[in-house]
Amino acid sequence: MLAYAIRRSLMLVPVFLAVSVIIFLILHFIPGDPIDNLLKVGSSPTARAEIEARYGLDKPLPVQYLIWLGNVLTGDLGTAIVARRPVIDLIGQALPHSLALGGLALAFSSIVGITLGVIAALNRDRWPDRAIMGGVLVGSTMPSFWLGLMMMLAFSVWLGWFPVSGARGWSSLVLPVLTIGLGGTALVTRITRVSMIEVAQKDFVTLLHAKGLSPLRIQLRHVLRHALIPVVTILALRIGWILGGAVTVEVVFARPGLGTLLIKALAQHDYPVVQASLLMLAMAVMIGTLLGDLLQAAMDPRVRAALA
Amino acid sequence: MSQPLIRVEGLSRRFDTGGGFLKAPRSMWAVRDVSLAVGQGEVLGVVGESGCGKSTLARLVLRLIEPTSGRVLLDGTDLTTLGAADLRAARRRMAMVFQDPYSSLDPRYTVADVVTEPFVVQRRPVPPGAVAEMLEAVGLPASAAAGYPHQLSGGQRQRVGIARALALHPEFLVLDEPTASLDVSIQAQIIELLSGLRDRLGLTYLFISHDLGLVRYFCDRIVVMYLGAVVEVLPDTTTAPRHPYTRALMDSSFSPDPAQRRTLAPLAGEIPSPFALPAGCAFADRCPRADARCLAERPPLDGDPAHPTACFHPL
Amino acid sequence: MSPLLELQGVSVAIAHAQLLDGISLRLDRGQILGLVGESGSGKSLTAMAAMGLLPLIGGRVTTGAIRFDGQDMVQMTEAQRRALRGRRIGFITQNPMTALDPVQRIGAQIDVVSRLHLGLSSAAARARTLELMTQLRIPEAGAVAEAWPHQLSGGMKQRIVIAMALAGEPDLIIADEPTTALDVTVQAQIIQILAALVRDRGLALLLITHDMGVVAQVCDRVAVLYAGRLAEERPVDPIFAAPAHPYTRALTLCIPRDDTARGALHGIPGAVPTALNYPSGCRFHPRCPKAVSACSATQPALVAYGEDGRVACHLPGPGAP
Amino acid sequence: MTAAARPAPAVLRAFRRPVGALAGAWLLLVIAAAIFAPLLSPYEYDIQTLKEAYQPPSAAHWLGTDEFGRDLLTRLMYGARTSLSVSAIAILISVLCGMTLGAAAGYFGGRFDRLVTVVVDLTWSFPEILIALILVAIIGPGTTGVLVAISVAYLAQFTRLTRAQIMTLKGETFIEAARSLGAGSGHILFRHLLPNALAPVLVSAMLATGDAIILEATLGFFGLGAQPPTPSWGSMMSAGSALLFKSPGIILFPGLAVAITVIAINLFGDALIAALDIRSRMRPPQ
Repeated sequence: MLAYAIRRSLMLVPVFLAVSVIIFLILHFIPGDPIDNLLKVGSSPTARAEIEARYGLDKPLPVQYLIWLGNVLTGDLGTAIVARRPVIDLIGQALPHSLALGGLALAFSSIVGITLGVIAALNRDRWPDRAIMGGVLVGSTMPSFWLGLMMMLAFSVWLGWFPVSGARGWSSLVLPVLTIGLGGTALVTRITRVSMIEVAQKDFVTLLHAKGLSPLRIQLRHVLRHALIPVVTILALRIGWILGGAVTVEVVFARPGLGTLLIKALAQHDYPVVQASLLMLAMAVMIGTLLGDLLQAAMDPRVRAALA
Repeated sequence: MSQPLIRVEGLSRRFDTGGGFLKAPRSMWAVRDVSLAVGQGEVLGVVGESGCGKSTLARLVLRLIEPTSGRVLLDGTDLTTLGAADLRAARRRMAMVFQDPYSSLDPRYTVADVVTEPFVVQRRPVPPGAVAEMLEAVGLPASAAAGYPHQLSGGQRQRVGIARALALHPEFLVLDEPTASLDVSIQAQIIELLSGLRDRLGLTYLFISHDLGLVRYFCDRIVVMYLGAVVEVLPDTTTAPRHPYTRALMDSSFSPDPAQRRTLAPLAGEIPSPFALPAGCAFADRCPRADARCLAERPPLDGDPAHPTACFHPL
Repeated sequence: MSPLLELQGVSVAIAHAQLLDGISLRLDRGQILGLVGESGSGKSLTAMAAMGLLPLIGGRVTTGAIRFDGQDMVQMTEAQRRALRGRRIGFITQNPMTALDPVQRIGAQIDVVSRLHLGLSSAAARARTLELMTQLRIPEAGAVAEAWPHQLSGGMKQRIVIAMALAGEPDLIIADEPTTALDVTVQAQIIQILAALVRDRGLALLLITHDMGVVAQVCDRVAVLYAGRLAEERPVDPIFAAPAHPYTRALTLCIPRDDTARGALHGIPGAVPTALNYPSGCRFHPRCPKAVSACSATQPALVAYGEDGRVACHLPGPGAP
Repeated sequence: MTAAARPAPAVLRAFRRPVGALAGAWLLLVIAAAIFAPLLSPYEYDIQTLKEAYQPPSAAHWLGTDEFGRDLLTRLMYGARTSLSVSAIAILISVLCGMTLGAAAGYFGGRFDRLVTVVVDLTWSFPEILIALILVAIIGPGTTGVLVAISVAYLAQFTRLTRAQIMTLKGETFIEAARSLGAGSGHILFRHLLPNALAPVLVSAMLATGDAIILEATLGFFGLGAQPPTPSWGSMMSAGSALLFKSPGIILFPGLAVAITVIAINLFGDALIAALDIRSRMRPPQ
């Protein structure tokens, strides 16, 4: 298991390099020159060249990449062109907010989703199943920004339970977490339900019944354990979804975070900030898939055997 | 034996697996140095348990998979070196019937589509009345032509599979466990059908099976395989086996006759992993007659040319 | 002495389809009853009914009684049935490859039975597990108990399933095609183990199989099912020597024996009907060589036949058609 | 060929289920409203009548008016044109490219397959909205940008699904049977693999159109979609978010239109899956 964990972690290195190249390149396709923002109207070409040199924009692309990569690996994410501050500071300010939001939303989707999925599967084709699956369908079809605004309208404006926006205190997290979490919950509920139902039809479950074990014990100790394997896989693979949800929801609720940072930087063509926020999001996705694979291996001896 | 229609010489196939990132590849010989000949009009049975390589052999003979080494001669032509066009032409002369009657027919094809596919593939016009004729030959009503496979029973589907194999009037058929997924009652129907077709059309069969009783009933000669290699070739269905494995295989099948009840002495152990073949005889660790030589040295397939056996201590 | 297991006129339905119709069987201690028939005849359903596991597949007993040791399982509460399962009735499924929980170690899967039903401590349960495994000639039982299912071969897994079935010290074992998924040489090993259990421990075995060879070699009695009904039920020797039902006779003629001449193998024409299109009268009549007009008109009753046997046929008895 | 003849009855069979019929009827209604918007509405979508701004629903304006006094229902109908057509065309492009890539990778295997798999898996683990945001940033806001962004964002999904279908089908014996008859790659791909892979891919394309409508709305909400005065459901909400507390209807109704339409697409897709009996083949590829 340890050997596998090490090997699996090493596999992130080429993936990281590939992602970094893509992120680096994408940014060079974005039209709009940030330098224009820095120059006063009518500045001389020399002033322009000076600024280009300061940000290393005059060198060939591969060299720019290597310099950038080297800096990134040593923790230097560059200086924000518009904000004129080290990018690492901006990221450092944004990251805790996004992590709190993403982590809570992930926890919410997993706990609520698995619970609802189990209840739905145990009551297959009866009213609790239909009610849950109906609710899940409705929940997953609303655009998250709209859902966020509507909840804001209902709970903050009309009922006054939570602050409308901002990031002060725990209560400001409730609506954003709910908004992101509902989409994730829908996904987790669906997968949990389908996979519980599928596993329950397997031969070994029949044999567990034949051993005289109680149905509830079979469902919770055996069937659920198997059903969670695909749930973990999907959750890990789609950790990005949750972060993606965070991007829009942060903007809607005017919360500081990677999403707000990214959207603002995109609008301002602030390369270093965009690069750094994308890199952070990409790393979160990679760590998510790594954790998912490791969890899966921990849960299933067959996976470990196939990888040994 | 009459002039061989099919001659297989030193056929081997290795499969490599694994070999990913920081991971050691493993390889196994699914078929090891198999030579055999099927005479014109003969039914040659190949029998063995799972992992013995009989299905791989069937596919190698029809070149559905490429051999690692060795040759397959159809009427003197080496199939293993033919180019795409020549191979397609050669495929008119040989065909295969598959084990699984469910997955061997495309669910979106009607029965008529299935049995005319050989013509489409070979870019030949479908002769008028051919569909009804083919269906009749395998005992299906002409009205079945418009139906889809899912509307048919397992036995009927297998008949459609046989009709497809016969469409271009091949001389040689590879039958890969054609009855293993069917009930015994249906198995007997299919065997009767195949038997009748062979008599009527003068076909040559390579019949793959795990059921020694069935092979002894249906085939002229029997090749016994164990872990990729031929261990014995029985010249007819009555000759007593000389290889201990063949004997064990015979003793493991139950006679449907309470009068012949006997105390079973089943073979101990199970088939070893093909990834870790022993140096000597592959059967040695399960064999009651094995000695030190069997463990160290691989016995060649020799002895009586009509009844070769790969054993140092034949019965 | 009352039989250990007795099915009396058991009918089973799933949704609206009546899949078993008036099945009656008897099994005494120390006996092996073979249950044969083509796929779709209702063999596995009978096993599920006798295990009280029909709800798992959405089925229910509509009429009849299933008496285990004199008590009707149909009338029991689910808790009472559950107390029997694993404790007094052991179950062996067809495919050992899928019968074990792939994410639980072998030993634990056997231990749970004796802990649950015999109230053993974990240590005592493990000791019993190892003892059972050794009796079933599983080499290095200690190591195998710590292994995962995917690390074992098919034959070894089937022995584990047998150990699981034995762990509650049952009186009856129901084995549903226990060898179908195994290699020929391993099939013989498993059948030998099962036969020895009955001989040595005085268990009763309900052996469901499509292999008439296995039936001939190890069973005491044979029940032949066709399309959800019992065709014939008799001791093994006479049923092979002189089958009373044409279906039984047809089944024995399907399998080549050492002395079967070329061309003497006879299939049964047609296929087993599904519950949606059961024929009238005797359900076998469209495929029966002896059928007369009465066969399509009225359902033959199950009547006593020969020594300790019963048959449901208008024209029972030997004789070629 | 029978292959082309079969999906049509499946759509009709989906209509025969009560839920399918209801969902299908809503979709037909929305499509009809989009096509016939000029005939159905007495108002123009772009004429500003400031004195009629912020009206609540009334007999004259069933859903009220927006901040420029434009009829909301009219704008919703015109918005449906943009939202539905952009989503559907984007998904169509995505399906065509994804099927080609996935089929080629799945069928030919080897190094090309490994490359496609790595790239696709990588993209697939990134949220569609991020991919779309970056692409719109590259191409620039507007309908074209959104169209390309959505196409690319869903490319990975269809490539994965098609590849998975082809890989499964490749193992079926009927493929080996065709090869044993002498069939070449063309016959096997176009006569066996693709026709069999088509149903699940098309149904999932339909479901993805629902997701695309949400994505289009989100991009529109960020002001990156259709530019004023052209309405789309997303851009209508972009303007509305600032006025949430003053006139909630401006954002409520477009959102409801999105949600109900996407629900209808999902329910109809579900009915189609049931009618085609392909539920087991629709599992997310893992």
